[in-house]
Amino acid sequence: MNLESLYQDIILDHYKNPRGRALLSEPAGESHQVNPTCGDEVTVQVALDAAGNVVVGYEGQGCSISQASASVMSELVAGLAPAQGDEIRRAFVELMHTKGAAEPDEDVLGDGVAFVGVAKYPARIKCALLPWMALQDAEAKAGIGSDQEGTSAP
Amino acid sequence: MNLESLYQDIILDHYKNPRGRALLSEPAGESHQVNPTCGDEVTVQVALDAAGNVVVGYEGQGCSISQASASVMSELVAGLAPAQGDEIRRAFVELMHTKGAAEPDEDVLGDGVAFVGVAKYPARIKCALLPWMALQDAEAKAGIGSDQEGTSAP
Amino acid sequence: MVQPIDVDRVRKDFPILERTVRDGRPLIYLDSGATSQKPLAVLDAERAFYETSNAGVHRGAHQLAEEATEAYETSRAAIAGFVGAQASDLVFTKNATESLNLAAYAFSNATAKAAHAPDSVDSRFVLSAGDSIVVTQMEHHANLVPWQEVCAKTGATLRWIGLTDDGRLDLSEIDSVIDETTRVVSVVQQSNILGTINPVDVLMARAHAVGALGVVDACQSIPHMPVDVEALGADLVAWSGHKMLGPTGIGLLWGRAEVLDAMPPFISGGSMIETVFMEHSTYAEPPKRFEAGTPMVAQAVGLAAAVAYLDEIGMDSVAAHEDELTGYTLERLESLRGVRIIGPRDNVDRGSAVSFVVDGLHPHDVGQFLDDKGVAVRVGHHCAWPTCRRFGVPATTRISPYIYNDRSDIDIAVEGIMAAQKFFGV
Amino acid sequence: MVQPIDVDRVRKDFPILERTVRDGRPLIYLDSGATSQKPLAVLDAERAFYETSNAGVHRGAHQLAEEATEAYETSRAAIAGFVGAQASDLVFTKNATESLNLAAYAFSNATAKAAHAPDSVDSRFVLSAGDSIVVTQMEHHANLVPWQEVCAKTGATLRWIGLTDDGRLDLSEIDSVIDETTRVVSVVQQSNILGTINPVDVLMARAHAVGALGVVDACQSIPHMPVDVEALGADLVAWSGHKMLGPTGIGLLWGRAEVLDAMPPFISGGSMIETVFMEHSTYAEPPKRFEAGTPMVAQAVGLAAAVAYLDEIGMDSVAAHEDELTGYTLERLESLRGVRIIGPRDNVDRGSAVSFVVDGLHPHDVGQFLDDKGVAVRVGHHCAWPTCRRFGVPATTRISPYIYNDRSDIDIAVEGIMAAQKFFGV
Ligand SMILES: Cc1ncc(COP(=O)(O)O)c(C=O)c1O
Ligand SMILES: Cc1ncc(COP(=O)(O)O)c(C=O)c1O
Repeated sequence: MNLESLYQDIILDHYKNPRGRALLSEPAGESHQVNPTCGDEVTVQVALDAAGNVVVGYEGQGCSISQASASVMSELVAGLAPAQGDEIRRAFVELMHTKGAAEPDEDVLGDGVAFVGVAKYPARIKCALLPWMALQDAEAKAGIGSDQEGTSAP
Repeated sequence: MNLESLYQDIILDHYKNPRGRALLSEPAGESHQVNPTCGDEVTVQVALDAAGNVVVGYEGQGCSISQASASVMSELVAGLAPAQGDEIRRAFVELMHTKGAAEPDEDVLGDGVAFVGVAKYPARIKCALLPWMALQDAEAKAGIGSDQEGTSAP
Repeated sequence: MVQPIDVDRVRKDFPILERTVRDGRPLIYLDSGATSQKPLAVLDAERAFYETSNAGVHRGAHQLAEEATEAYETSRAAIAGFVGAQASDLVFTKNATESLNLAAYAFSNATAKAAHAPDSVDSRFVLSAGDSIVVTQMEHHANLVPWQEVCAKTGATLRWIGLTDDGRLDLSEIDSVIDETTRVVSVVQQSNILGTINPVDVLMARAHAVGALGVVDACQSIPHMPVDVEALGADLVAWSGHKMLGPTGIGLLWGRAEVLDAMPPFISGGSMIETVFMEHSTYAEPPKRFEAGTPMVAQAVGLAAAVAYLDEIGMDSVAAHEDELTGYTLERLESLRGVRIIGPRDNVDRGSAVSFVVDGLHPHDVGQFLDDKGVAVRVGHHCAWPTCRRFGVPATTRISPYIYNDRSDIDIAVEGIMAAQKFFGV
Repeated sequence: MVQPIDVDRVRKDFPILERTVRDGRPLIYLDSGATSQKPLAVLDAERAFYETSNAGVHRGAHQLAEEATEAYETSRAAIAGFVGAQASDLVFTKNATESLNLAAYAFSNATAKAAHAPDSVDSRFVLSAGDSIVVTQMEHHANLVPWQEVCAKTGATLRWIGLTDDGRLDLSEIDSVIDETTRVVSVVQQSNILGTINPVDVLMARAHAVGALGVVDACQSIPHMPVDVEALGADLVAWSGHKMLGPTGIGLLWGRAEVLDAMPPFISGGSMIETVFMEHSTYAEPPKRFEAGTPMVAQAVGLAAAVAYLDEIGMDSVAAHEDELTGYTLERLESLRGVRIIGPRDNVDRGSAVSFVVDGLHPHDVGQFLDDKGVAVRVGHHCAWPTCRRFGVPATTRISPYIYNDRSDIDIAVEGIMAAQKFFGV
């Protein structure tokens, strides 16, 4: 059944046991994103640590895909230099536009590879992207990262 | 050819030689009607003479059908009691809704019978009715006639 | 005795219902609250219009233009007749949302014009600070946001009637919420999210008692039960064609003649005018005043075919069929562990849209499992976000059947819910 | 070298052109300026959508909803591509009239909101007494009346650029009419009554030079010649689908991203929101912000098929074909005694719509004789009443051909004119 490619165990695990789910005490930038279609919400906060690496906090409510995606995102980018995080974000966004046909690179995307099946369900792509859009927006607001292309989510 | 049933000689004659085409010096009621589709215009004025009969004046610009209809109208109702004029007006309106299948009563409609063919052309019915609507409206404004059903043209 | 609907026969008229989705599952369409499917008769009518009589309406003097005008106006008369109305009181729009905006803009436009020329508008539509507009807490965004916008433009205040826990209007609030300051009361007849059927007669009577105008959103009622718009007691009634077997791109606004007549134009341009000068224009009588530009002619023709189709079945039969199905749906859902119905649980004064949440599962995930079984339902806030908040849920899953659904469709939906519960271990 | 159009082949794609009118006369459709006919490809695309993928868009999580959303957005991209635009800058409306109203309401809505909350809107759209709005004397009512309405609501003044006797804009007036008080300049690219093609680049440049926004009515240009909306120099461009082989009930508004983004909503309700509370709402980004309610999905799909059809022919070929036909039409009409062309008589910067009057004959009567020969033309003021007044005529007869017409159609129209002259003895 198709659904197993959508709801991979990694996703269910992140959904049930979200990693690093908490807000920051002193965020440098914050973004609240909603999926107006279904009401899914996520707030992502960012700051830089002393070494110039990204610190991420988040909170949200929504479906398994959006919440697992937030958990995976925080795990992937926290502690990396902004440029490295950007690269992962781009790889994830790209993955979502492959219609499920891609073979994602686990070295880059880690648990994010589990979302490959989501790309087959256009209505769920937005769910998976929501936290990543919030990340991008929060970083832009904080003036973090080389990548300023979008200050508002699509 | 169909057009001969539309443009009967009587109509062409009234178009080329309009009867009683002039405005009144002291109208008791006046109505300016336009066909917003094509811009045809007609102004009809009414008053009562000493005997309580209708005096009609008119002016207009537009197609052969609307202008001939105004001429026929003025000829038919001028000098009649308002109630008689109403009756003719109703007969004319009815004729226009017969889709061209009626055998109009010449005793009532006089030259108006020539418009029977117009009823086959929905876009021209409005042209033929324009002066009659103006008459009805002008009479309503002047408080003439038993018939108050419509103060504005359809 | 109303005639029962022969669902198998009806389904044959809807080609889309023969298709499969996902891995070859037969399609079970339970999302008619969003939009209905279209019978062949509607598709054929639209196509026949394009293939034989397509032309500009109310404008040409050639035969095609005559035929197109006739088709358009005959359709108007048929649709008006379907809801017990006069053709001259029925305005075509693109959807119910435009219809409700047309109503709302009467107020903001009159208010703006009055500031420059007080005598140019009917004072019933002129608002100011201190005036109130009343809606309910179960409105579709289409009957909420336009009124928020009117308030933002005029300084009037938006008020609303709250809901009871079982998804009914809290009628005890009516007299306090609708008061002497109220200028318009706009309410939904049947909620698209809760399924509740509201006592619009009571609300309209109260509106009129305080001198307010009354508007009814009949989007979810007219497709599903016999409605006589003149009998609702409202001044304006809005609904859509696409939810009642008609094409996309056509909506309706019925208005009491006197009220329509008093309303300023909304969208302006060609066909809604009487005379036009560079400096100023005068406007046509309703309904033309509100139909600027080239209208949705083919869509009107298609919708006329849709109402003929519904008439053939009989709206009594439609209502009875859905009522029976609603009872069954409620019963089956209530028998499921961990499923909570959002909206009335008793099958009284309620329509066939049934919303629910499943403990531990987000509606998106429930919907995905139904989809996997071929069942199309809607998940989300159903454009009634404040209603979701009222019930403390981010979203719901909604089953909304129509004339082409039967009990077996509900059974498969229920299987899908159970499959989701099992998969997620809740 | 542009490919000539094979009119006989094209005609086969339009079933309506096979019919006869009146007493068995083959239909000669020369009223495409009002609305064009639709090729089978368009009818088939709409029907296929209804029969396979019809569902609410942007709302459901089921397969049908995904397919419908994909169909709708793919259509948007195709139509945007046809005019050299980004899909995200293209708004679907019901017709060009709504598109132009959307532009106009940005001003009246922003002005009304600013009175209550100045910071809630972009000041470029806030008008007051002393501000001016500029149009031309050859506007269709759709690009005139909405601006009159904006003036009535805001106190701004309407100004216009006059016309020369040969139906061109009097460009000598541009700098005086468009001045520092001007906040918006809205002009037609190709007049539907005169056929004139205006130098919109010059007008838009002048608008921007004084800090005004620029709007172009491209209703009669986009169907007939290659247009790159981004190259027009405008901020907003409006047109209709039904004049370019598409279904009724769909229009377009293209906007520069930055301008669309600054515009307040027009029609509000579902699908155009970001979040909704009872008290207030926030709005989605364009184009969604301007597409409240269930959209014209099937019509978008049909219009995408129409632009594919036009692309297949090639817009260069369309323009060349019409240019040739225009030259012929002008020549034939000018050779007739008592016929006066209203609009440019030289075939330079002019489209294929040719208006004329016949001495001693009212256009309605001329049209009737053409109709009797099977020729469909439009008679009247063509929703450009002030333009008629400018030329001292109550109405005109207009021949407006398209890809399915050729010289023989013009010949028969000319015969009809002569028959009318003979019959009325003029
Ligand atoms: C130049 C022009 N502008 C605007 C319009 C209005 O378009 P629509 O009727 O499709 O809204 C038309 C066509 O009627 C037109 O020719
Ligand atoms: C109750 C209700 N009101 C208004 C609307 C808006 O209708 P439309 O989207 O056709 O404009 C809907 C449907 O979406 C509805 O269910």
